Amino acid sequence: MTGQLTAEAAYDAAARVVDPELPVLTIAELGILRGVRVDDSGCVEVDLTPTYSGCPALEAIREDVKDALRVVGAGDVSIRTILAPAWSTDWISAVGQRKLAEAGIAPPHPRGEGPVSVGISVRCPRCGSPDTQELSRFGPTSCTALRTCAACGEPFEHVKAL
Amino acid sequence: SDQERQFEALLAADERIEPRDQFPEGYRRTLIRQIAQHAHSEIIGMQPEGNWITRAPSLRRKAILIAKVQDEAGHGLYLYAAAETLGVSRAELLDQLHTGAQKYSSIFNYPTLTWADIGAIGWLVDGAAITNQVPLCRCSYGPYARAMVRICKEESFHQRQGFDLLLTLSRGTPEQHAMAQDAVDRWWYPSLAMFGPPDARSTHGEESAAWGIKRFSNDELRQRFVDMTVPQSEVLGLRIPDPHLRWNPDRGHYDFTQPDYDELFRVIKGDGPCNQQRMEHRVRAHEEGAWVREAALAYAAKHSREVS
Amino acid sequence: SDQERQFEALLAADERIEPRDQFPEGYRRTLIRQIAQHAHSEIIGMQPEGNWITRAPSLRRKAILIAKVQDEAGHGLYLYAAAETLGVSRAELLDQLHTGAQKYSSIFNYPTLTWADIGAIGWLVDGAAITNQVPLCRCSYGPYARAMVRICKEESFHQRQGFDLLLTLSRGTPEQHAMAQDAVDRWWYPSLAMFGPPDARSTHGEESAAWGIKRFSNDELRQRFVDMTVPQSEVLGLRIPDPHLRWNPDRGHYDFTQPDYDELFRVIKGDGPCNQQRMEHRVRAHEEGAWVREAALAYAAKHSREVS
Amino acid sequence: EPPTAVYAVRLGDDALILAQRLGEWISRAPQLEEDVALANLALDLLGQARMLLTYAGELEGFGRTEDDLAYLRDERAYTNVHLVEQQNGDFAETMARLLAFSTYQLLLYEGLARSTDETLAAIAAKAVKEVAYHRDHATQWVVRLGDGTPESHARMQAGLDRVWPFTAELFETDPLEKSLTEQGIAVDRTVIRQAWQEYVSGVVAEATLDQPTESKPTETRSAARGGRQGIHSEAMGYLLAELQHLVRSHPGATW
Amino acid sequence: EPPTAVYAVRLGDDALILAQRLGEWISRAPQLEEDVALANLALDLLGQARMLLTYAGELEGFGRTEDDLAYLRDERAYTNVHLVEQQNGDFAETMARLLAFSTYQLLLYEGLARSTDETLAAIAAKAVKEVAYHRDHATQWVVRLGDGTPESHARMQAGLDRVWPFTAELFETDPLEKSLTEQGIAVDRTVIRQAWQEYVSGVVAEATLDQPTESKPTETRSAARGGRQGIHSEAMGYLLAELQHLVRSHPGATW
Repeated sequence: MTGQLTAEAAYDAAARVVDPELPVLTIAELGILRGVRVDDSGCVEVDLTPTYSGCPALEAIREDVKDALRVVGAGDVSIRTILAPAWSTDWISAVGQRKLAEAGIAPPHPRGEGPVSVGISVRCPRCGSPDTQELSRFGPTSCTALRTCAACGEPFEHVKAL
Repeated sequence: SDQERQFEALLAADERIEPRDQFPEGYRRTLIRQIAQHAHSEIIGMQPEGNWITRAPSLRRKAILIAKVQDEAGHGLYLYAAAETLGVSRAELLDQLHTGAQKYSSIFNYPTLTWADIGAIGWLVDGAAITNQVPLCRCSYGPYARAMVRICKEESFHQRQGFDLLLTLSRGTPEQHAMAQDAVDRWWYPSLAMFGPPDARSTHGEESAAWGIKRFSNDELRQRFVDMTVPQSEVLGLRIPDPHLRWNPDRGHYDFTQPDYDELFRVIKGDGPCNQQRMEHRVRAHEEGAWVREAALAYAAKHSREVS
Repeated sequence: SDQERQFEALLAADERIEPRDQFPEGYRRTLIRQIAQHAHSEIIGMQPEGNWITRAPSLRRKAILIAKVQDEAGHGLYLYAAAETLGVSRAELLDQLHTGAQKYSSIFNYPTLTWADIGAIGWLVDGAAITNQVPLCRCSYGPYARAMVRICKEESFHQRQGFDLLLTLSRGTPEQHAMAQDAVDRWWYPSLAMFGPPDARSTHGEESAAWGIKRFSNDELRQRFVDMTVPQSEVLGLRIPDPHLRWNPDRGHYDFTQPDYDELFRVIKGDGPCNQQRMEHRVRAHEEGAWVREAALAYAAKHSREVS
Repeated sequence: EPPTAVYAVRLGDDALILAQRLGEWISRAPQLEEDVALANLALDLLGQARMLLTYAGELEGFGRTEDDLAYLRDERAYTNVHLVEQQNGDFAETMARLLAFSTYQLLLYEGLARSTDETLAAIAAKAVKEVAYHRDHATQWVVRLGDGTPESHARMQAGLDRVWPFTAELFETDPLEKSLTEQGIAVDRTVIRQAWQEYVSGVVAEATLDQPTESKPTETRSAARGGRQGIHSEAMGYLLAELQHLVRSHPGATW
Repeated sequence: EPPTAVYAVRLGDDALILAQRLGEWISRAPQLEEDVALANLALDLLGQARMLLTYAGELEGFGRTEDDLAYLRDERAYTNVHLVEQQNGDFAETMARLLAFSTYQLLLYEGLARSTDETLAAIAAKAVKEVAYHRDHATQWVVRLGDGTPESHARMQAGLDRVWPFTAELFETDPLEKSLTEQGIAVDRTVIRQAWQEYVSGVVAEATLDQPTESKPTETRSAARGGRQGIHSEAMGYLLAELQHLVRSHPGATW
């Protein structure tokens, strides 16, 4: 082992893990990586929070985080699942928002009251037109809705404000 | 004509064709057929996997399976929307599916007999699908290419989960290991057949290649799949049911036994184990849902009048 | 009148009234009501027990259960035929059942939640039924009395099988024993309620007694059932869920807690756990079978014409 | 495993699974007489299954009882044909299946009653009389429904059409059965097909129905292939879940 | 058992069993969007069930996992309400149930998010947002179907009428929950009934439907009584057979 693993290095390694359901984002950009601690013996403890209660990707993420940390020299890695404060789309970082748009996925609006953000148009991530309509309020993954653009015809996903 | 030259120029430059561009009718028809078949495969594919949702043996696996089937429905929606950019409605495409005029992937005409089949589908069927689809991410038609980018990423996750399911079984009790091996035994050749008939017997190939829709031949993709899958089977500790499978250092590829293409053609023509069941299930869901769709339209019509 | 005197004389001599005898309209109505209710109870009673046919835990028990439910259908047939000797058709009686105008035994409005319930029904419910029915073997109406002789013999066999089922559970694993005890806990009071309201609150009693249809009061029969059942529970090793149950040497009977008659009346009025389910099940079977019965009639009509 | 045990399990599984399906009908029949009749049929088949599975267990010599075989095998170890595991459908479909199966079973048992295996011969001889009633019952209903009302005619035809593709599997043989046949133990399935076809065709004609054109004698539809090797349709798993759940929930218990 | 564990199992069982029922819909929905939506609902409920059952297992201290609780209890140990175990019926009935249940669950979780039990509070806070979507989805469909075509109106009314008698059980409490409520751990079910009634009545009115007259606040129909004590309807056993069969067939295996 080459020297002691620092908390920064451990965080950076964990932060690079991507979300398997929205693979354009890392778990740090998605806002579900809540903390990384390293003790004197090189054991790492990581706090993760699920995006939604039934998120079946969390187990895969846990495995990936463990692998990523072992690669950088961590000893035992333990992952804690933190429920509070609950994740919301507000936790997606500015970089994350930009990467979503670049990947053709409309980022979420800031979260308002109630489950449905009324009145704010969702812009087409491809042509920028605000003339888009909801095709399905539930998308392939639980945090997205499916929309189409009336201007360019593009179907696209929109991360719902949660 | 100018339009044709422009189209050819875009293709030659490896640029994307977009919905508002001009393109030949044959290109449009070929794309519609391919995207529709892909969309149909996603929604019919929900059935064999949905068959195990209520019976999944852990809550985690149940959640993974539901999420996967949800993805498939979502992919179906996404792909029908991509097809709609070519001027054909989802309702029309569903009609074509229900009357048998358009096909879906024959692989879904095999039954899921045990829980291990869910793993085998993830590992082998999704693996084959990805091998087929990755080149499509560079397909000449923009909306389809972009849809494939999203879909391939999710399929990779599914494949990984299928692999993980099988690995757990393979390393589990002797009964579980046997269950996993049995599933691989049954799904291996149908998965190889997913790449279509051998190039010598294939139709559609040349046009699709010229139009930048299909970039590799069936046999090339099949070989790529075998080369990728065999090492994974060793990690899994499961045997590929092919006595002639072996590494050929001269070719730099695995030699393998071809699937039974007569069986493939039989299944395509309708005589697979589940063809009738899958279509009946699909048509029943559609027909039993008719009153719901009508009600939604009636409600929308009423209330759009109120607003206007 | 002469007819009335003749009828009274037959009753007084404890002789059987036969279909071709003359008898008062009230006698006829009372008998129809009682036989119909009995017949309806047999066929509704098929449901809670039928609920476990596909899930019976050994092939022997499955066969016993199927045979028992078959007996019940057979008893139903037998009893409807007895009622028909009073000038009312089975179709009319079924209509009365389906519209709720005639009742069936309230006991069948409780669900069979576990396999042990099949045993409890055999032991307690059939036991109570036999206690009720044995005196009816001497009932004044000949066809009914003869039907009861046959039915009581088969019911005794069912009771013995129920007892045997419970005994096996009681002596089985701790989980099985608990399952048996739980079933007895749930079926004990509803079984006591099968004898109807206490004499003080009972209607119909006096007329039926005078006509030689009913020979013992509800409370007498209930006591007889308790006295018979308590020693059996000791053999079974199962506890009767009544803290006040004990032998009263002065009375020569067991003292026991009365069932909740308010609950009984609620269930009779329709608010039992399964009232709605039982009726829906029954009516659905009848309606879904309508085309079959019509076809049988149409065929018979066609071919009787051919013959004549 | 001894071939005769494998053979007995095949016959036993056919009877067991059809008994299970018929049992689902009870309290749901079109008329009370039919509740009695369907229960009777289920009971006969269950009785045959018990004798056959018990005998198979004895031949195996591993001490497996009829219940071990019925409740503690996984789906891939059941060797019944697809015909018997299909969902009941409506009454017409149930009767179409019963006609097909009981006609087959009667011919099979008639042959098996002359088996050199005395136990199989005795079981078959006893069952012949029961199954003759089954065939008679199915025949009457198929004729009545086919030649009844327009609705019943249409339903009967539809039921027959649905059931038909699953009948060819009844007559498929394999090396194991061929060898048993040569020893005089088993019945040659391919031989009884002719008599089956004649009887069923006669009933179909009397019922004013059309003979389904599908499925030549030599060709089994893929949808109904592999039952003897434990390849079943997706309906089978749900049937087994119901059948086995209680026993599986209490390992080692006796009932 | 610790009362909080009992309470968590009740909430977890409700979510688990409804997730199971919703899972049956997948690939059978009236349109593709709805397949996605129903899967999403099932997934959310399943996620809640997993967290609640895991927590209950921890509180018990016998080392039972979420899967031990979900797969290895007998029917009498499940404490869900009758509402969630009923068969799906048609799409209208499924939406009527979802409206009733999600409206209840939203109020419950909103209250529970302020629980003095931090884990329950965190689980609830997370679930509130999901369930708000469920209620919204159900509301939209009930209104659309109620105010759609004559057929959809009739079906929606029938669905509502069928579901209604099962709703009162949602608001039944008992000494265990009363005590937990006093400690600030549980939510007083009797209190949220008023808000539930108001919301549901509003939706029913907007959907041009009649409010079912049955079931006064103080009275639960016998058909829907006892779920918390493990008394279920006959539909429950079949649901559990399907849910558990595979796990029960392989004792001790991990999946």
